[in-house]
This record gives sequence, structure tokens and C-alpha cells, in this order.
Amino acid sequence: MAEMTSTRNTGQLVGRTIVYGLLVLVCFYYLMPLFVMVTTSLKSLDEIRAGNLLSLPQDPNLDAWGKAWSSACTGVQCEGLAGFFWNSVSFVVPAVLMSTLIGAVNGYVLTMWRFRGSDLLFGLLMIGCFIPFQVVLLPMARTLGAMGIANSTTGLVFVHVVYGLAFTTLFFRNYYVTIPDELVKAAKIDGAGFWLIFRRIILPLSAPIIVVSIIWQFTQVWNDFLFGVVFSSGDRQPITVALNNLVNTSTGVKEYNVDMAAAIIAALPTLFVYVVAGKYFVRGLTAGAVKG
Amino acid sequence: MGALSIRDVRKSYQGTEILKGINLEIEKGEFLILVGPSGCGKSTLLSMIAGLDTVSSGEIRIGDRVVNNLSPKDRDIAMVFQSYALYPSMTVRENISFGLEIRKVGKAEQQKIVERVAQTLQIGHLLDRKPSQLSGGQRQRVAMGRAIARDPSLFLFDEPLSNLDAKLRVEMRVEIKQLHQRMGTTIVYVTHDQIEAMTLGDKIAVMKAGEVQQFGTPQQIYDNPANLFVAGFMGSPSMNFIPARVEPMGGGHGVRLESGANSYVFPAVSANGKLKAWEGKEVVFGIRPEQITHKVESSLGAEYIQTASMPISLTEPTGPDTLVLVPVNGREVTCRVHPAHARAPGEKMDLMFDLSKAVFFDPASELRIA
Amino acid sequence: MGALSIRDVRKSYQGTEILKGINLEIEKGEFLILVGPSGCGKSTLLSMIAGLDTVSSGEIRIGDRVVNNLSPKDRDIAMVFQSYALYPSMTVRENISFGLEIRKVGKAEQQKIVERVAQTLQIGHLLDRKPSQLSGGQRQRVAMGRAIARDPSLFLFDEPLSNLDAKLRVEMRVEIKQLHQRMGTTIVYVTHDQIEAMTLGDKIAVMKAGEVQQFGTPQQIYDNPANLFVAGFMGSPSMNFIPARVEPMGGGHGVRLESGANSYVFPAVSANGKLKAWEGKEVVFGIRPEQITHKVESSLGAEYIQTASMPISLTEPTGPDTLVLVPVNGREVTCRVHPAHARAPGEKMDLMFDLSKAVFFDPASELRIA
Amino acid sequence: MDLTAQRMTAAPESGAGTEAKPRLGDRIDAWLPKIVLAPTFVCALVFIYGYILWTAVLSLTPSRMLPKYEFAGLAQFEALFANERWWLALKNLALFGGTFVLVCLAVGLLLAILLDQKIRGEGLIRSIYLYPMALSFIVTGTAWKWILNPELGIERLLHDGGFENARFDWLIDPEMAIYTVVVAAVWQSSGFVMALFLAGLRGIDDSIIKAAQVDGASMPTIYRRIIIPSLRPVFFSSFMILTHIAVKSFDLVMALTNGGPGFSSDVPATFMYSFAFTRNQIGLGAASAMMMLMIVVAVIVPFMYSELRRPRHG
Amino acid sequence: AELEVLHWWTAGGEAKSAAELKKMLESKGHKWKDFAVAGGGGENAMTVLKSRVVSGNPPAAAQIKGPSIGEWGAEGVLSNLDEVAKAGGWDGLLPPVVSKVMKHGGHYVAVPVNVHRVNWMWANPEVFKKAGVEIPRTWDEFPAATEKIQKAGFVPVAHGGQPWQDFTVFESIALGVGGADFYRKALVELDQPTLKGPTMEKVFTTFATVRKYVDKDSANRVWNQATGMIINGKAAMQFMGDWAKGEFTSAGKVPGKDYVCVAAPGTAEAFTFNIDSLVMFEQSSGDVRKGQQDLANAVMSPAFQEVFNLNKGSIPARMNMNLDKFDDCAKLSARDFEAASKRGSLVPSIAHQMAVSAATAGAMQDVVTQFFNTPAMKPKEAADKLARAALTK
Ligand SMILES: Nc1ncnc2c1ncn2[C@@H]1O[C@H](COP(=O)(O)OP(=O)(O)OP(=O)(O)O)[C@@H](O)[C@H]1O
Ligand SMILES: Nc1ncnc2c1ncn2[C@@H]1O[C@H](COP(=O)(O)OP(=O)(O)OP(=O)(O)O)[C@@H](O)[C@H]1O
Ligand SMILES: [Mg+2]
Ligand SMILES: [Mg+2]
Repeated sequence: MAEMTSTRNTGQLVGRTIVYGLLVLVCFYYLMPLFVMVTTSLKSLDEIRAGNLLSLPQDPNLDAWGKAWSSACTGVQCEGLAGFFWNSVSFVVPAVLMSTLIGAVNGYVLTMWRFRGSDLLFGLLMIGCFIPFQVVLLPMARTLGAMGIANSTTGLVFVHVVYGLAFTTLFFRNYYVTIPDELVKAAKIDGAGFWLIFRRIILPLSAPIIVVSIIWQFTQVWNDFLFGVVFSSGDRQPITVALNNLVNTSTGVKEYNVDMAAAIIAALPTLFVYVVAGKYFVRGLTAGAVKG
Repeated sequence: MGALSIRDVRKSYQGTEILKGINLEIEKGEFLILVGPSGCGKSTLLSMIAGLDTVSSGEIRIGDRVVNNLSPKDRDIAMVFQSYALYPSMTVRENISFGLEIRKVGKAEQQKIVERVAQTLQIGHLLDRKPSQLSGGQRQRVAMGRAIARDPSLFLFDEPLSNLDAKLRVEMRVEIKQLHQRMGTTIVYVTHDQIEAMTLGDKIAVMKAGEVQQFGTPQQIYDNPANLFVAGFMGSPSMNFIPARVEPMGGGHGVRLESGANSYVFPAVSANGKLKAWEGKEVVFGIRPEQITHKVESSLGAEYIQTASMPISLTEPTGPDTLVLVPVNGREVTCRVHPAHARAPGEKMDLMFDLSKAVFFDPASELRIA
Repeated sequence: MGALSIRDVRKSYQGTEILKGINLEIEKGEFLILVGPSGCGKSTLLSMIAGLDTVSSGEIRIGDRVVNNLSPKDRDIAMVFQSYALYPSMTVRENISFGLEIRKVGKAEQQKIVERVAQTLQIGHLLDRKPSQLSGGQRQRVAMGRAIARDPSLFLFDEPLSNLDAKLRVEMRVEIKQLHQRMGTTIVYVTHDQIEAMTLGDKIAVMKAGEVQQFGTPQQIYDNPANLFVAGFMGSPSMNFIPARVEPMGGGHGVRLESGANSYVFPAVSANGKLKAWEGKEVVFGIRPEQITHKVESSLGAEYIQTASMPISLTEPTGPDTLVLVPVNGREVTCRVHPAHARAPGEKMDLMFDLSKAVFFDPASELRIA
Repeated sequence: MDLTAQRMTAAPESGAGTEAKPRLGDRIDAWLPKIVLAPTFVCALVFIYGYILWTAVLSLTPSRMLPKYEFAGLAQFEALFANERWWLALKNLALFGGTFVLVCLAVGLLLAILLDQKIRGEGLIRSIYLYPMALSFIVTGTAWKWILNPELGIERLLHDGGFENARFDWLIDPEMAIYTVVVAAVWQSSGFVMALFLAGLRGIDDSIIKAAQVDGASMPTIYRRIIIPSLRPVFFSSFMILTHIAVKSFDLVMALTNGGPGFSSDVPATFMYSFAFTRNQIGLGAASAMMMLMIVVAVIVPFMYSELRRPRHG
Repeated sequence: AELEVLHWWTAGGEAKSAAELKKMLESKGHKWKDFAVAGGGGENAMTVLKSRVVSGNPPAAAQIKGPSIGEWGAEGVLSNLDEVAKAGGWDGLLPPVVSKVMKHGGHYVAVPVNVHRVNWMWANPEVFKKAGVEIPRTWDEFPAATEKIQKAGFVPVAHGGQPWQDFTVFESIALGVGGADFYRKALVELDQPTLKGPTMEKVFTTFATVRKYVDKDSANRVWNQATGMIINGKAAMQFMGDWAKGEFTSAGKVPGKDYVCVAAPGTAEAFTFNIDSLVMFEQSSGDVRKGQQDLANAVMSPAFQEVFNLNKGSIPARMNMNLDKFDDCAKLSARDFEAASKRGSLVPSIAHQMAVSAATAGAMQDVVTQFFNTPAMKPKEAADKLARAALTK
């Protein structure tokens, strides 16, 4: 009997080792570019020019970080990324929240309150999201101009919400199809209406998918360059435009260390969101809800 | 005007008709029991009454309103789902008080009601748990609690006690009965428990394959089943159906029964002469197990009491009674005898048939003859 | 060595002990019934036998292997879950054949088994549906089908028939019995149905709050309950417990019963003199409803048969019988009488007490005295 | 799918008695789901379908730098079909899209399953898998370029490590360059697919897994037969997302290969952008966008149809 | 007034130069609203500009160059600068080749900021010395020299295999092999016979030779990495415009000593120019119009031209400036500019969108790149393709 215990335990141990081994191995693949970026950002330009891109910095220093944050040129002013940070935050937060919320409600309607043609509608929305964004630039510019919100934060938020909706709706719909109908039925009997059911029954079960949706939207909107550059006004440009300006020079000198530092700085809020939101990947939300 | 009336209600899923024209009508304060074999459409009917499924055709009224198009929340009903459907993210307390909260019952009042319900259902110690931390029976009681916390004009119960032990079930039955008497609410109740059906219901509707077979008081259903199906379905163990030839006997008629080497003709006293047309033909003679018992001398004498000595093929003790199976006309007939009087298989036993409630069916149409 | 032995098994969830040292042992081919009030730990025990929950302490053996650390798939068991746990993405057919497939049963063979099982459970027409398209009882039968399609060394059934109608349930019970006899598999079976418990089980374990109260054959449990709880729990309607004073009577002792204006002393024939120490003190006198019936002349005469005329406070017809409640020593005592003999509430009725199986309990410890 | 499930209008004739006249509030209630969906619907109609229509119109005009609304017949399409670069871009899309979607699904699912084994440090590992999403390709493209660059990156590392003959020069091989885009794209997107799957896994009822264990299934079998099939909706989501990324992969190609060597790793998105905006051939760009859309529709619609047709819960 | 200026001068040096312009403008009481969009030689900026124009609020000024100025002019959205030009005497200050580019329909609509010379070759003298060869002055000398360099273990030509870099090399070869007239006829006037002719074949043949001396890892390399190879002494020469100087400077290298700038083989007499310019968009507000004129004036001012070009590596667009502060390469460039201008061998760079419309240049660039990446392609076939591409409208 002791044997049996130990065979299971060793078997388990081997299994666990393999699992952890694999997970860590894959981590290397994911971390490799980050490694390159971080080491590069800590090197001096001369060391980079020497060409040892994968080697550790010989004399690590944070100069590039400082420059990226506060003195790199992103246009005629050379004040680094700092100022653009808040520009981004100011439209990313509302855009993400709105598109997630609307997506959740849409998903809720499309699964729990289906009506004739609702699936068709969903299908149309899905196909529509394959429209290349480059195509919408000009007509959208004209539409926003006509609406009087061209080159304003409102306009930018609007654009991001509109083109984010298809996917947030998709996420929520496909998550909600696995929630038993009975819960909604029970709530209807309890007298709850449309919104109440959503708020009290459905939302509390949505934690993982809200996380997914926020991760997606936040990443998309935060990292978006095209809409940001086209639909923001000159002095309210998002951080990606600044990053692009800093990095993407065609005939100027390339400062790789600053570029890398800037890229990492620009990604910090997104990383922060991942870490914070990740906690809500909770297990077994509907456990024990229904029998059968 | 009834409290609930269901008129020619039909329901189809993808072309197959699940409910084939249901007609039922009950008065305010009545307690309707729905019974029927598994899959006959009871839950579907309930969910249409609740407004959770659309009616394919027909009309449902609650009080004097046609509610076909009324949303569930406006029908003023409470329901226990067969599948419980507890809110997984809420505690037991929140599950129970949710409906109250929505109906804007004050906090203190809610608290009181939850306490009362929890006590009734003996789940007071579970109030702060999530459904996933409960046993099956506890979940079922929470589902029940969610319904009875409210004070609707119509209760719908779908097998609300099926996962409870006998003792608790008796207690709950009593509670439901008292609830019904106290509040006078109309109730529709699905159950598979014969005793629940007989003791709780004012009316019983026996369904089969989407149709109502018989609708009446428990006693009517039990004593005067409309057809073979109802007779066989109600009562446990089930009624014995013995194919038997009708023979003239005395002034009336009797049925011939053969068991082992013996042959008897039992008078069809309960038939009131309706067997005349069937003379010489075969009918189905129905008699319940409890009407075939061990011989009790004091009961003998009446014409409707007949005795016979029959060989036992099987015995089955159930505690309070022992079921004895004897062959009659090629069928195994179940008799319910006192354990002390039961003989062993292979032996013969003197049995007493009480024919006062025997029934007769047309073997072809399965309808009741007498 | 038993087929299944459970030794001092304990289970705690977050500090509260759910199972408090369970000891059970059954032989190969035995049919063990677990009964007990809702929430007493039956499903938990089953799930530990299956290996789905870890054992906090103690030991479980199947055959001669300690399985505490064996994964479920290596225990060679089949199980019906109380919550069904059907695979939602598979059809009924796939649900049933999944376990076979895993065990590398050939396609043709699988097909045959599925057909057989489906026929047994009367779900042949549902084989291509998904669980979400089934009624409650149909789902339960699929859950059952999934288990009986296999041929494991141990079956675990958690209230497998609770959502079926009485008729089907009888049929299923017979099927299970036959399955058991045919395959000789060991079975552990949780049920709340008294008849299932009595007719199916070789052994019954009565549990309460995580402890086994009594473990024995159905007849032992029914006729010789170890304590007040077991006596009250088994049997429906439940045994009557009447607090009564022990008085000397003839050579032995009797208990004094008062009803309405009358007072009787009934001889404690079944006590075999064990009441001596209790003379003058109060005991709990236990008698089952079916042992209090209408007077049957032919039975009279024996010492253990006593009669009394008592006022009826309530009657409850259940179909085959009518339950009559009479007040005795301040308690409502339930009597089971033939519907034809029942009197109306308020009237008096001559009742016959069969004392041969009466039992007596210590009111303080609740243990059986005699 | 039950399109008739919510029939709100069927009102059978009532004989006597009053039909419960829905109050205004009720009527709103009944319409509420539609009302709620309406803004999305309108937005889709205008900002997606309206613009698609607009693009279709443009593709029939000779527009160059700015839209010009003159009819030019199918000239732009003819020019498009005559363009070698376009066909190469399409071929690349097929190669890249196919490999990328499959690899991402596989990697995402695998990682999600591994992470679902009650892993210590799950949060950290999850963030590591996800972080590439956070980084803009404007810069990561450079990092990847270095890593994949034979004289700077992995190949050199291998050489320095003693493997003199090791070759890893996809980046500069016109035949293989498109696969470096796959490598980087998988790196960037698989973490998110992992998150999607993880969310799906977290929503599955434990008791079903228990039932399968009792049925004798090993964990791999349970995943294969029970869990993964019930993740169908997640597959659907992931597939849509990945196809979307594949079709629109723009930054990625720009940053990593810039379509090169030559234009061997060009994809329709970069093609479209450079023609419509850089080369002032909006009409041609619009034509290529229309072709892209049509291809996507041809691929997605049958898949979506079959997905939406299936009944809920499995 | 507030002037929004769309540009892509974001790299350190050029951004600082642009900041000078901002200062000048602000000293005249205007406000500079910066609208910088870098990326791919202004591709992103063009995208933005189009959307802005379509949405009805174009920036006051934008960085636009070459024939695009004409294309925008044709849309009728540019404002006329004739007044300022006349007042400032631009016609006298700008070489006719340059002023032609700045005009649309005979009117000034743009101001030039600088002049880049594209037909440069950057060489590491150390490497040449080690290989024991002279820097090749003609394409005929080229193969022998490169062969030796290769033998000596160096990479003869540092190149980044990106289409625009391929095209840059190609145009220098065309200029060197065929001369300025050929260049003009083929790559500016798009004369079909010339494009298909034997000279063009020879250009492609030479291009193929250059390809031979490029290291295998060149594909996808960015230009400054290639420059890095010269700086590191890994490679001998690079064909790149004068912006490459910035890389050398910031690596602390001294012209003439650590590196030399010479005209690409055979092009010493000629000059391919790449001019950055600012275009003014029609504005409704008079204030802004005034600002635009002030801006144009500021751009043309010697002070700005000096500051800007010192940083950028290019030379001032206006003639007759004091070049004392400039380095030798710039001085050489300025000399050649004037000489070429007189000689009529001053030609616009096709690789940098100065010669023909973007669509045509793009199509031709596709052919050049394809040739460079397809060793199997014959020069004749390439020439035919190039001619066909030149028909793209
Ligand atoms: N996850 C859990 N956390 C805490 N307590 C639990 C959990 N699961 C079950 N319990 C408690 O353990 C006890 C035993 O549960 P179990 O399911 O075994 O009861 P049972 O005997 O099967 O009851 P029933 O007849 O109602 O199904 C119950 O009181 C239940 O509330
Ligand atoms: N979604 C569905 N699609 C197709 N058939 C369905 C669906 N739901 C239920 N049914 C069928 O409708 C019939 C009636 O189901 P219902 O749940 O009303 O039965 P029931 O009488 O409640 O049975 P039980 O006693 O087993 O709960 C069943 O035969 C069932 O298989
Ligand atoms: Mg049901
Ligand atoms: Mg249980």
C-alpha cells in the first residue's frame, strides 16, 4: 500500500515536473524579445553599434530610460513620453469601459433574449469587423468632421468603441452561451427585469470574460496607432504616436537603447492591467447552479 | 372565472408536438397536481404557465387576464424549478431574498422572511453558503425557499421534494399544506410521489405524452380511473390488469379467473350491469394490490368479497407490507398482505379479493367500461 | 476480505467535519443502501469511494487494495451522480458509450450495449438528443444508463430514481435488482425511497450527521432499530413515538396509554422483561402506523393484539390506505387503516394494536431498551 | 438556434375575458432587447456596411490621391489582377494565416490547459505569456529582427556556441520570410488566445469532469473528449480573433520584414495601405480591400453559419 | 494665430532644427501647434494628411515634397505663396530646378527647407587601405576593386535590402552608367525607348554586379545598420544619401579621416537631389494665412536654413549662403549642386519621390526590388518590366 501511494506520487511528480518544465520552457520563447529589449535599453549606443545585440550590457545604465521618459524628441519638443501618457489614458479608459460594457450587454441580449434575426445581426457584426481599418480612415474622417467631433478625444473614443464592439460582443456572447438558461428563467420568475438580471445574475458570473475583454480592448486601444494618429488632435496625440515618432525615423540617427526603453515604458500600463485584471480568472463560477 | 385556465395549449419543439392541446381549469385557491410519466410534458406546461416558454397555440389565463404575452415578472408567480437553477454567485440567503428585494420588500422584512423560510426548510445553518457547497437535498430546499419566501398569486412547484428523505418530505408536505391553507394561494404542483399527489391535491391532472388523460379529484382518479393508463399509473404498486372473459353469473356478470389448477368466476359487482355487451368477450379486469389481501374472516360474507387459494410465485417484503405475486390468467398479480400472513414462494395462500372497487376496461380502446 | 471496506473515514470542509469516522464493510456482490437525512454526508461518502474527493483521514479499500490514493479511473467503478453530470456536448448515445469507448470496447459491442441499456431505461427514442433537450426524468435515466452500460466491480448510485414516476421507478427497481443478480456486482446505493431501501438492499447503513447510526439488513433495521433516530427515520409514515409510563402488568410490564377519556395499559410483550429497570419511569413506546389498524375480529385473541376505541383528530387518505390520527398521551398517533373502515374526524374508532413488534427507547439517551 | 423562440407578436384570439393589455412599460420591456442592440446595429450599419459600400464605390472609380467619384468600370480590378505583387500577397496571406491561426490555437490551448493545473505562480506566468500583446510592434519588430537576423541573433548564438553549420536565416530567405512573421505573430497573439481559453476552462462545471473520471477517462482523454468540445464557443471566438489579426496583420509585417526581402512577404493589408496611401492609388487600394473582404467572407461565413446553427449548450 | 504643422522631423537632430523654426515663428507672435507623424519617409504623415483634408480641417502647413506638391495643388487645397515669394525674391535665391518643384501652375505653393544629395558613396578608407585598392571612381573600376575587398575579408558593399534602399542604389547606378541625360530621359520623363534600351540593360547588369558584392545577410537590414558596418570597418562602402552622415557624426567619426564621402561612381559631375519642403494649405482664417506667410519667410531665412541643415546633413536650398560652419562633405555637396545646376546635370531622385508620381515611382521600385531579389531575372526582362511599370498612372 505504501508502494501504491508512492507510485501515484512519483507519477504525479513526474507529471507536475513536465507541466512546470513546459511552462518555463515556453516562458523563454516569450521572454526572449523582452530580454533583448531590456538589455539593449541598458546599453550605450556605442555598445549597440559594436553589434553584440544578444549579449549582456557591459556597463548597464538607465540613461536611455531617462531620456525616453523625459527628453527624447517626439516632434519639435523633446520632452520624452511623459506627457503623452495621460493623453492615452484619457481616451483609453473610457473607450475600454464603454466597449466592454456595451459588448457585455450585446452578448447578453444575443444569448438570453434572442429574437428573430438576432443571430443574423450577430453574424453581420462579425463579418463587418474584417473591414480593413485603413479603409475606414477617410470616410470616418469625413463623418467625424460632419459630426463636429473630428480630431477630438470624443471622436477618438467613439471610433475605438465602434470598432471594438464586434469583438467584445463576440467574447461575451460566446461566453454566455455556456451559462444555463435556467438562471435567467429563475430570475424572471423572481420578478427581475432585463437590467436587473444582467446586473445581478449575469455580471457576477462574467469575471473571466470581462478580464479577457478588458485585456483585449485595452491592448488594442492603447497600442493603436492608426486611429490615434489620424483622429486625435495634434496636441492630444496618444503615446503610440509619440513612440512612433521617437522610433520611426527614416533619415535620422537611430537610438536603439532609447527606442527599447520607450517601448517598454509605453507598455507599462497594459502590463499593469494584465496583472491586476488577471486575478479575476476565477474558477467554477456556475458550479452548483443547476442540476442536470 | 378560474384562477388559472389553460385552453387548448400546444407546444412544439422543432416540429415535434410536445403538448397536444391541454385544457385545464382551476379555481382560486385550488391545489392542482400534475402527474404523468417522465417526459410527458409536465415541466413544459409549467414553464408555459410561468411565461418562460412561448405558447405555440392556445391560451393561458391567470385570473381574468390572458397572459400569453405577459412577461414572467408580471404574472405574479413563484416557481420551484426541477433543476433548481440556484444563482451560483449568491449565498443561500441572497438566493432566497432576491425575489423579495426586487419586489421592494424592506430590508428588515426580508430578513424576517428569510429566517422564517429557512426555519421551515431547516436550512438556517446554511444561509451564508453558496449553492456549490450544499448537498442535493439542501439545494432543493433552497430552491423551495426561494419560491415560498414570496407571496404570489400562483405557485408552480416542479417536483420540489424529490431529493428529500421520507421524513423530511412528510414534514415539508405538511408545511406546503399549511402554506396553502394559510395563504389560500393557487398552486400547480408536479410530483411523482403518489402520497403527495393524493394528500396535497384538490385536483389531479394525469398526463401522458402531452395530453391530459383524466382531470379530477384525487379520489375520482384513484377510484374511477378513466382508462387503463390512469388506472395503471396511479397507485403503487400498480393496479393489476387481468385479461378475463365475461360470463353471465347470477343476475349479472362475472369474470373468469384461473390460477394454478383452480378456476373462479368473480362477480362484477361494481359493474352495475355494464358488462352485458361484453358477455363472452374478454375484458381487462383491474384490481389494486391492496384489494387482494390475506383472508380476514370478519370481512367475509359480502358478495364483493371473494376468496381464492393461489400458489405464490414471488414475495417481496417492503416493511409495513409484503407483496405477494400469484399467477392469474397468465399474469403475475400483485397482492399486498400483512408480513405476518405472507407465505413463502411455492406455497399456496388463501387470498381475499375485495371486488367492490374492481374496474373493467375495453382491451382494444383501453377505455373504462365499468 | 470485503469487496468494499471503509475504515474510520473522515472528511472535513474548511474545518467542519462532514464525516465523522465512518466504518462499513460489505462483501463482494452485496447491495448496500445508504440512507439518512438530507445533508448527512451520503453523497460525500460516495464521492470519496469513487476517488473524487480526498479522504481527510481513514482508509478505503476496494477488494484488497487500499484506494485512498488511486485515481478514479483506476478504481473500476461506475457512478450515477445525484446531479447527473451529463456531458452537455455529447448526445445521449455518446454519453452512454463514452465509458465503453474509454475502456476500448469495440464499436459493434458498444452499439449493442447502448441499445440494450436504452431499451431497459426506455430512452431509445432519445439517443440522438443532447441532454439539454431532455426532461428531468429523462436526464436521470441517461445518467443511470451511463453507469449500467459498464461492467465495473463496484456501482455507486446516488438517488438514481428520484425524478421518475412511481410506475417507472418500480420497473427500474426491478431492472436494478436483476442487474445485480445477473452480474453479481457490488453496489452502494443512496436512496430516500423506503421501498427501494427495503427491497433492494442486502444491507442498509443509516447515517445521521456524518455518523453511521445502524448498519444491518433491512429487516434488522426495520424491526430492530438501534435507536430512536433509526426507528423514526425508517418507515413511512414514520413510527409513532409515545412517551409512556412503565407499569407492572401480569408477570411482566406494560405501558400506560391515554386517549380521550380512556386509559389503557398495553402489555410490553416484545420487551422480554427488559423493562424491569424502568418500572414507574417513562419510556418512549414506539409503534408503527401499520401496526395500528382497524379492528379485525379474526386477529383478536393473542396477547400482543390489543384494541382501543379512540377519537379521530384527522384523516388523510393516501389511496390504498387512509391514515388516521388519534391523540395518545398527548401525541398525535398515526394509524394506517383500510379506507373503507376509516371514520371521520371527531368520531371514535375501534383500533387494533399489534404489539408484537413494539419497541421501547430510553427517552434520555434515545437508545433502544427493548 | 431557435429564431422563433421569442415570438412577441403572436396573440391568439381570446374569446371572452380581457386580454391583458400590455402597459406602455411592458411594451418597452418587450422591445428592450432590441432597443439595447439598436445602437450597435446602427453603428455597424453605418460605420461598417456604409463604409464597405463606400469602398466598393471607390473601387469602381479612378480615384488617386483623394476620392473622385467618376465611374471607371472594373479597371482597378483589372489592374489589381495584373499585379504580381497582389497575387504574392494573397499567397502569403494564405500561408501566413493558415499557419498562424493553427499554431496560435494549438499553443494557446496547450498553455491554457497547462496553466489550469493549479499552477503555483500562475499569475506571473500568465502575465509573461500575455505581455507581448502589450508591446507595440513598432519596436518589438526590431527586437525580433535582431533575434532572427543571422548575423546578430540566434544563428550567431548557435555559431558562437559551437554549432558552426547551424542555419537559421528565414528572415532573409524570400521563401521563408513569411514564416518569421508567423513566429513573431504567434509570439504576440498566442498569449491572448491562452487567456480566452483559460476563461473558458474556468467556466466549466467540475462535476462533468468528475463524471468522466469515474467513466475511466484519463486527464488527457477528459480534455480531448469532454472539455475541449465544450470549449467550442471559445474556439469560435479565438478563430475569429486570429483570422482578424491575420487578415489585418500590418504593423507586424511592416516592422519585421517590411514586406521583404523584395516584396516576398507582402500581405494584402500592407499592399492595400501602400497603394491607397503611399502611392496615391486609392481606387486600386479600394479594389484590393474589396477583394480582401470577399475572401474573408468566403472563408468565415460558412464557418459562422455552422457555428450559429448549432443549439446552445453543446 | 495657431499654426498646425504636420511634419516628420522627429529624430533628435532634425527635431531640434524644427524647434528653431518653431522659435522663429513664435517670435513673430504665432503659435506652433506641433503635429509630428514619423514613419517610413512620411507615409504615415500622408495618410493623416489625407484624412485631415477629407474631414475638412487640414493643417496650416505640411511637409510634402516632389511631384506630390503638384498633386495636392491639383486638388485645389493649397494656398498661394506668390506674395511672399516676390517680396523675398525667391526666384533669385532658388535654383530653377528647385523653384520648379515648389510651384504649381506657375505659383509658389511650397517653401524648400533643404537639399539632400542622394548619389553619395560612403567609404571606410581604412578598409580600402587594407584591401590595397583605391576607391572606385567609375562603375568600370568597381568590379575589380570590390573583388579585392572581398578577398581581403571585407564586405564590399554595405547594403540594406529594403526596396527604397535598392532603389537608391539603382538610381545612383543609372546616373553613373548612363549620365544625367539618360537619367532624366528614363527616370524623370519616363521615355519608353530609353527605359527599354541597352543603356538600361547595362544599368541592370551593373546593379546585378553590385548585388554580388553585398553580403548574404543584407535582406531587411535598415540603412543605419549598414552604415554601422562602414563605421565598424566591416564593410568598405555604402550608397546612401547625405543623412548617413549623422550616423558617422554621432559615432564620433571625422569626415576625411575615419570615413570619406565621394560621389557614387561615375556621378561626380551630377547631383540627384531630394528636397524637403513645406506646403501651405488653404485656410479660412486670415490670421492663419498671415502666419503661413511668416512661416514661409522664416523657412527661407538664412538663419534657419543654416541651423536646420547643419543638423540634418543636407545643404541649404537657397543659394549664396555662407557655408563656413558646414563640414567638408556638405561643402562638396554645395559645390557640386551649383556646378550640376549650371551643367544641367542636376536631377531629382526617383527613389525619394522627387521625380515622378508616387504611383509610378512605386511600381518602378517594385521592379527594381524584384530584380535585386531574383538573381534569375535577366537585365533585359527587368528593363522591359521597368518600362511597363513606368506606364502606371
Ligand atoms: N464544498 C462544500 N463546502 C462545505 N460544506 C459542504 C460542501 N459540500 C457539501 N457540504 C456539506 O456537507 C454535508 C454533506 O453533504 P452531502 O452532499 O454528502 O449530503 P447528502 O447526504 O448527500 O445529502 P442529500 O441527501 O441532501 O443529497 C452537507 O451538510 C453539505 O452542506
Ligand atoms: N429543447 C427541447 N427540444 C426538444 N425536445 C424537448 C426539449 N425540451 C424538452 N423536450 C421534450 O419534451 C418532452 C416534455 O418534457 P418535460 O420536461 O416537460 O417533461 P416532464 O413531464 O417534466 O418529464 P419529467 O418528469 O421527466 O421531468 C420530453 O419528451 C422532452 O424530451
Ligand atoms: Mg420535468
Ligand atoms: Mg446527496
